[in-house]
Amino acid sequence: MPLEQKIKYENDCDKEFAKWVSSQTGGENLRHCIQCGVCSATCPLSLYMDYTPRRLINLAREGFKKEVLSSFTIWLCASCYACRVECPKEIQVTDIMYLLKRKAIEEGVFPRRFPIPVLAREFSRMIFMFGRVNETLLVTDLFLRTNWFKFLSMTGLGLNLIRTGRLSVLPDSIKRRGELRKVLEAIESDEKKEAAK
Amino acid sequence: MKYQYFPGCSLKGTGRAYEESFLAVFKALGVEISELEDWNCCGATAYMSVDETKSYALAGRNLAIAERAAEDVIAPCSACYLVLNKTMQGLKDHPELKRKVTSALKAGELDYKGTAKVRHPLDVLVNDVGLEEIKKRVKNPLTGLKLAPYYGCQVVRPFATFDDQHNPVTMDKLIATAGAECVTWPLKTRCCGGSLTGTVPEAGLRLAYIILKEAKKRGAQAIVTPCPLCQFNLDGYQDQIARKYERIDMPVLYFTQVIGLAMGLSAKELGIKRGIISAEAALAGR
Amino acid sequence: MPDKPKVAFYWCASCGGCEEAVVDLAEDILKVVEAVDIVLWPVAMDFKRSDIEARPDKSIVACFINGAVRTTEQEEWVRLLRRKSQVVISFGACANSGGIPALANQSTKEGILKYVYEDCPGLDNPNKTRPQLKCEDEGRTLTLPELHGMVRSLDQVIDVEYYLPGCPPTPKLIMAAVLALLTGKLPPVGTVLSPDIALCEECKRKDSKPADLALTEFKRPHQVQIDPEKCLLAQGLVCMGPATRGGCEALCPGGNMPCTGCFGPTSRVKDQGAKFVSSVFSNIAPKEVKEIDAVLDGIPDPIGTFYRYGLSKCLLRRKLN
Amino acid sequence: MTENKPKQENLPRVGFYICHCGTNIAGVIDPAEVQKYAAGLPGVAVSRDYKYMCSDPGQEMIAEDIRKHKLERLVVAACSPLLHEETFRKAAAKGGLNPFYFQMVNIREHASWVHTDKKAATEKAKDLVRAAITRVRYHQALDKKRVPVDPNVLVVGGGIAGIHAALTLANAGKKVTLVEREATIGGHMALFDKTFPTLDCAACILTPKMSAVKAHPNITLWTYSEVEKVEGYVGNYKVMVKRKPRYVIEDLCVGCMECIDACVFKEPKFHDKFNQGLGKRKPVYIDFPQATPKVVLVDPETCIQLKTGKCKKTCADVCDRKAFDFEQKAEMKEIQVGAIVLATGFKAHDAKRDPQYGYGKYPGVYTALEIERLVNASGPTSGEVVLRDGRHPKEVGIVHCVGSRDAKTNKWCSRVCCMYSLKLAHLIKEHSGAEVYNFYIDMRAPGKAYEEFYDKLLSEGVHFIRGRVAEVNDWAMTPEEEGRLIVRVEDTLAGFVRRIPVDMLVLSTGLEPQADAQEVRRRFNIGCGTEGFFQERHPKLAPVNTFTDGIYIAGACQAPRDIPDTVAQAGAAAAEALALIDAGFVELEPNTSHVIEEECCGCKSCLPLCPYSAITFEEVKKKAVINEVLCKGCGVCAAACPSGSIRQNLFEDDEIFSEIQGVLAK
Amino acid sequence: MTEKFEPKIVAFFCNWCTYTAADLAGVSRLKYAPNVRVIRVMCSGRVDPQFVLEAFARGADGVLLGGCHPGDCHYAEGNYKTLRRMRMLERMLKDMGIYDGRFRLEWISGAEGDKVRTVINDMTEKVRKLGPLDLPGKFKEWDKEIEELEAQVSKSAAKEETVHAR
Repeated sequence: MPLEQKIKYENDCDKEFAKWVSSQTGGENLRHCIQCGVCSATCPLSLYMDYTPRRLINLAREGFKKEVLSSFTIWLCASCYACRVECPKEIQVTDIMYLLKRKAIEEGVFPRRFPIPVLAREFSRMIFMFGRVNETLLVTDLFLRTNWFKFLSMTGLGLNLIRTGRLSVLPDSIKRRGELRKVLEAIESDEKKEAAK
Repeated sequence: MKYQYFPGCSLKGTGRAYEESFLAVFKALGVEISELEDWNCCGATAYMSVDETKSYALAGRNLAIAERAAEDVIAPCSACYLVLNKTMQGLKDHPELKRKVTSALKAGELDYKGTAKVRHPLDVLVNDVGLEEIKKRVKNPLTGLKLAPYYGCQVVRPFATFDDQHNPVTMDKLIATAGAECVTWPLKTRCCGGSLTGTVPEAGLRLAYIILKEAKKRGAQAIVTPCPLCQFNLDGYQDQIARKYERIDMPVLYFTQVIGLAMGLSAKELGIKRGIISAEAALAGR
Repeated sequence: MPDKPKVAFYWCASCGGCEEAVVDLAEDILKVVEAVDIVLWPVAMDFKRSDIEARPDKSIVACFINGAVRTTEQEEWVRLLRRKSQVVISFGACANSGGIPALANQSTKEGILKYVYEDCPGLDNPNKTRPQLKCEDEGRTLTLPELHGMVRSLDQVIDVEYYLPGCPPTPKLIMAAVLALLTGKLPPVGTVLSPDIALCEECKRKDSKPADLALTEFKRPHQVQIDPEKCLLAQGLVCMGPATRGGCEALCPGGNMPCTGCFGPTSRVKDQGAKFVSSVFSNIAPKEVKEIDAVLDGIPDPIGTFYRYGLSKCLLRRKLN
Repeated sequence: MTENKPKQENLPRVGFYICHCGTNIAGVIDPAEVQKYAAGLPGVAVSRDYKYMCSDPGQEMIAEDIRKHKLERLVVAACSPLLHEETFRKAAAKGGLNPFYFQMVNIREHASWVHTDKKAATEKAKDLVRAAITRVRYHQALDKKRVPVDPNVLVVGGGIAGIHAALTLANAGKKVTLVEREATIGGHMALFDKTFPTLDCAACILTPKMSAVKAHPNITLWTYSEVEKVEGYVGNYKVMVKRKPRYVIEDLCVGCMECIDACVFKEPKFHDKFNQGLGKRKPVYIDFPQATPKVVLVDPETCIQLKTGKCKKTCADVCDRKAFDFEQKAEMKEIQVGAIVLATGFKAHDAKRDPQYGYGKYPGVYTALEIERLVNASGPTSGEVVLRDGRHPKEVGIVHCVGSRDAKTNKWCSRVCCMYSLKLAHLIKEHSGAEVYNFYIDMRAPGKAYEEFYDKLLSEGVHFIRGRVAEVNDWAMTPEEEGRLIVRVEDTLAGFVRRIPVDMLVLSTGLEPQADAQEVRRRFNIGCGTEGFFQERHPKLAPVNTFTDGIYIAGACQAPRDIPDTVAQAGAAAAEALALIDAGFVELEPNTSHVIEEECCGCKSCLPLCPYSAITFEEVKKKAVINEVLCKGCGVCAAACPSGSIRQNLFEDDEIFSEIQGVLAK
Repeated sequence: MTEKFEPKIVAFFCNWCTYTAADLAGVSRLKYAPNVRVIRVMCSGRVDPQFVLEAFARGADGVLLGGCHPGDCHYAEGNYKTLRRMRMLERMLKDMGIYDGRFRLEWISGAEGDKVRTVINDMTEKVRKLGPLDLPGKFKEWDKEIEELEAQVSKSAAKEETVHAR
């Protein structure tokens, strides 16, 4: 194993990023963290994470943007909210994970091995089109875009679903698709306006 | 008693049996259910990772439509239940967000006030209908059946007020009312893996496996759940779990199916056969 | 008879009751008439404004003005009389504090005109005609006085030396005032010519007032059989006596009706309504907001109740629009 | 009164002073500008600004100016009047001015410290100064009343704080009544085996003090008693104490305990509160052998005689002093005291409020207080560390911060848990030889010899894992975990999550206000902080005083604290009470109300408003009269007199109206 | 008006609770809007409704009254007397056209320094939104109709003017 230098210099961190996180919806209590680790201990997925949630919170608060956005941690969060319920300082850890995911997608820095950003994007595309989601199409689409092999491994499940009549092939749709699009577009234009400011 | 019903995408897809049994049980209890007009996807967890404001608006549209009627909204899917409640709470706590979302909804001629009340069927059954009322209609008590109540995460965390977040008991009570025996175990609210079973199976499958294994160890003949994703993960991935860990063969039922059976509704009405792991042996063998 | 002091009586926005009060002096009025020379008394005698204008300034010894100031004409008259008089006595509740007319300060001038000439039920005015301030008729110009934006007490328009309180002032107080004027035994300028102590002092029901009212509801006089002996507040009736200057000898309580406050507050109080509220509502029984509100609901018109004779003198002066 | 009313041309001469308070005020408000502004206001004869007005030179300057410039009124703009009003009143008096011709303007706490906009803060200061200068013209010369102080003291609570305060006061020759709710004094300390960090035995240091209380000629000890009502004011409190029935005549019982042996219940079978339910007791019992007073009592809930009246009463038969009295009733006692020390202690956090730790669900989970009894040589197991099922634990976990530093329960750090957890770790290891794991968030050992104690524990091989435990349950993942309690925690120093199986789990529960703290503080008319502990007058400068003069607080009723600090505070509270008593009198603020007789119409509106019954009705003159000794100066009657015939000194209508006008005049 | 409207709020604070809480806010260096002018009273029960009206009449845009929480009065029950009177006063103010939170009664204990900040900031913002009340200005405006004639009168006959007290 090659030797790796672990020291960090202050210019490795981005204080603005830390400020940004704590200014976001859900990020308000970020700075209250006392590093007790109850989030990590209660997290059913922390065992797979490169940084435990506690460490991620500290990295975010210190502004280690690169480490935070490229971490596995945010993509492994299953949104079970256990951390949020246990946190003694009422930090909304799950919401922080969400906002970091959004930032990572926006900046395109997420680790390639996780198809979650693709799933999320496909999901939102489908909603924009139909207003509803067809799980089957979503999953098929996802695997076709990311991992052919995995798709094959899933065929057994697919057959089972067909057998039990739980597989829909046709996309379901809402009636007033235009109404929903107007709403979503209104937000986009609102955001553009704000960005222009 | 009258409620609006927000099915969400799962109950129209892989969670079809949940819808079937939910509607059948409520009908049998004399509760009137009307499907929310032109509802759209709640956004689930995925949309939140893409665009926060839009995900609030997406849920907001449903709430705005729901507000047109006076009845409470029942959202049986845990994710829908959480997202709709989270949206209400978020819009209440963050005025700027609310401004953005309401004005966007206005563009679609929708009026959001924040007056809807989103409930879970567990809450409605225990607190509105009442266990006594259900007990009266139990014709076929499931005596001798050992069931593991499995709530999953998003029904109780973090917004539910109708049950304890650490040790929820509403479903335990319903199981007992149905005449079955309730397995006590500490994994009632542990995550099933959520969407990770699909996206990161090496992590997701382990979570599902842990739950199945512990339920079996504690002598459960079936797991009972109020969540379509939990049901899907625990039921659908057992083949893959068998390949990776061991075979468990644990049927996973919806709590509505369990009550329905006790009330004497037919297995067909309740979609019992839609389980990938058949529950027939467990149900017959008791 | 050149040396008799000249005295004037005038009325503004009033009901005429104050004039009645003067007449109520009965035979005493003759003594007054004998002692003074009345130069103006519109209700009883025929004088013209030009008569007064023709008089030298300060030639009238005392001028008694009743009624509030509501119109431009009244304003002109009181300014004229001020100029011509040595002493002006604000006579009665309307002059002192606006009286009943001042309750109009809860409405706007436009609101009043609109209601009276357009919206009032039973009105036959399809063209919504309103009186004009000026109009030409057969070559003549007719004018009407203009309504002011609000009703004012006399001392809000001109300076006043003394006040006779009451709706109307009692003959006894009037006589005492006249005698004081005639004998020159005048108190300091600004005095209200009535005892500076609240009405309970004179009320026959005083002894029946319990120490702790602990009221749980308020009633209006028509809703109850009033006990003629017992303190009216103790019977749940809004009796303004404790917050009202004495001097009337508790006429209303004596007539089995609660005091409505026409004598105004004592000299120590700036705002009679507010002070009465402070006193009576401290002494109601409930502690919870809901229950308190239920008690307050017994008083459907607080302004009309606590400022029945004094809205012009409320610290806020009128309703804001 | 009119001679003091300033006529426009003949205003009293006002001296105005503004304090910089270093940069505390001057950093935000421009004192020079305010000073110049005040100089231009009508009646102001002298206007100055100065670095520290409260300093000796500052006060001297005021006194000097009063003499030199014949000042008739004084206004000082500085900090809160609650802090320095007295200081400047004295300065006024020194200059020969009646101290009540003074008005203070709060521009520090209410302006410079809370605003950032310098211009706006300076404008606010000007408004407040103008109001005070307008107001002070209406001030009257007043005198303070002196009231003698009753030299007796009441101490409420017989824990170590109450015991120490009572002994200190009694040793100084004061008569003390010590009231304790439980049947014995000793409080929480009596439950402990050893005390940190010295590990000296709690009983050995506490019981001599308990006996000293009982034996002291100046102390009246009332246990099993509660304060029901408190009336009066500083130096003159009247207190009602309820003495609950013990069904045993205290003066007759000698504590031989033969009645306990003789009880018809042959075996103890009832919940033993003193032993945290780990042991059992009979209906007739004594909490522990050293209980003080050493008098048995009968529990009416379980005693057959008291419940049904049909018992053989073998207990009473065996008592040769005929001390039993099953007819005993609660007794009300009234005492007069000058000062009160409240030492009502704390309540341990209820571990059931944190269901993730399984207390009440898994028998292997204990609270710290239970372990205190378990490791105690005189406890239910005589000090043997044994589980509820009789097994001896091989691995023991101690969870810190249960009910502390947690927004869901108590936000505060309970201050003693780290240290007592170390002590319990040591004692458990010593008594059982088990491996002990301490799960802590931060180790707090800031007392004398505390860090050294931590060192000692480290060297004893106790495990310290830095992390808040997420959950404890019986879900086994490996064969080794089967049948044990699994602690899931992030070892934050290692950076990963660990599962640690233990046999016994100790929850180091935090300290909370007593369940009835709110009722008690209302009874004594003192305040509580938001967390529910009694509020001290000043966090640093008056830590044992309260906002009610003559009432002092000591120990954990004010905030969590350990024994050394509690004892120190109890001594401080006793010293404050002594200072009050030995002064012999108190001066009362003259802000009382009075009725102007010739203006009063006798409407009685004011009578029911006074909570102190200071207003009476004079039946001959038919006027209200205020007894100024009883009046506490709230001014409710002055506000409510419908004819304006009641005046409140220092808060007259004229004064307040002029202040309103002054604040708003521009 | 180009300048941002800065409301003037007069506050009456009980010495034992809200005044102490405001001191605590100071000691804790909490920052809040500089629009409130505090008048100290010993008990909220000393506050006569006349004071509230006077404050509005003299130009306050809002009036805040701070007392001890129900059950916590330093003088046993003074705050209940306040509550009762002020409930009535609120109705009267509404009838006179002053509402929407220009008058506010808050219970703030001595420990609630933070509540002082929140309440003051909140009230300042709400009153700012309402705009100026400016009764002194309105009084002047209303009296314009009688000033005209007064001016005329004094022009025509302004010789020997005697000063009369009102």
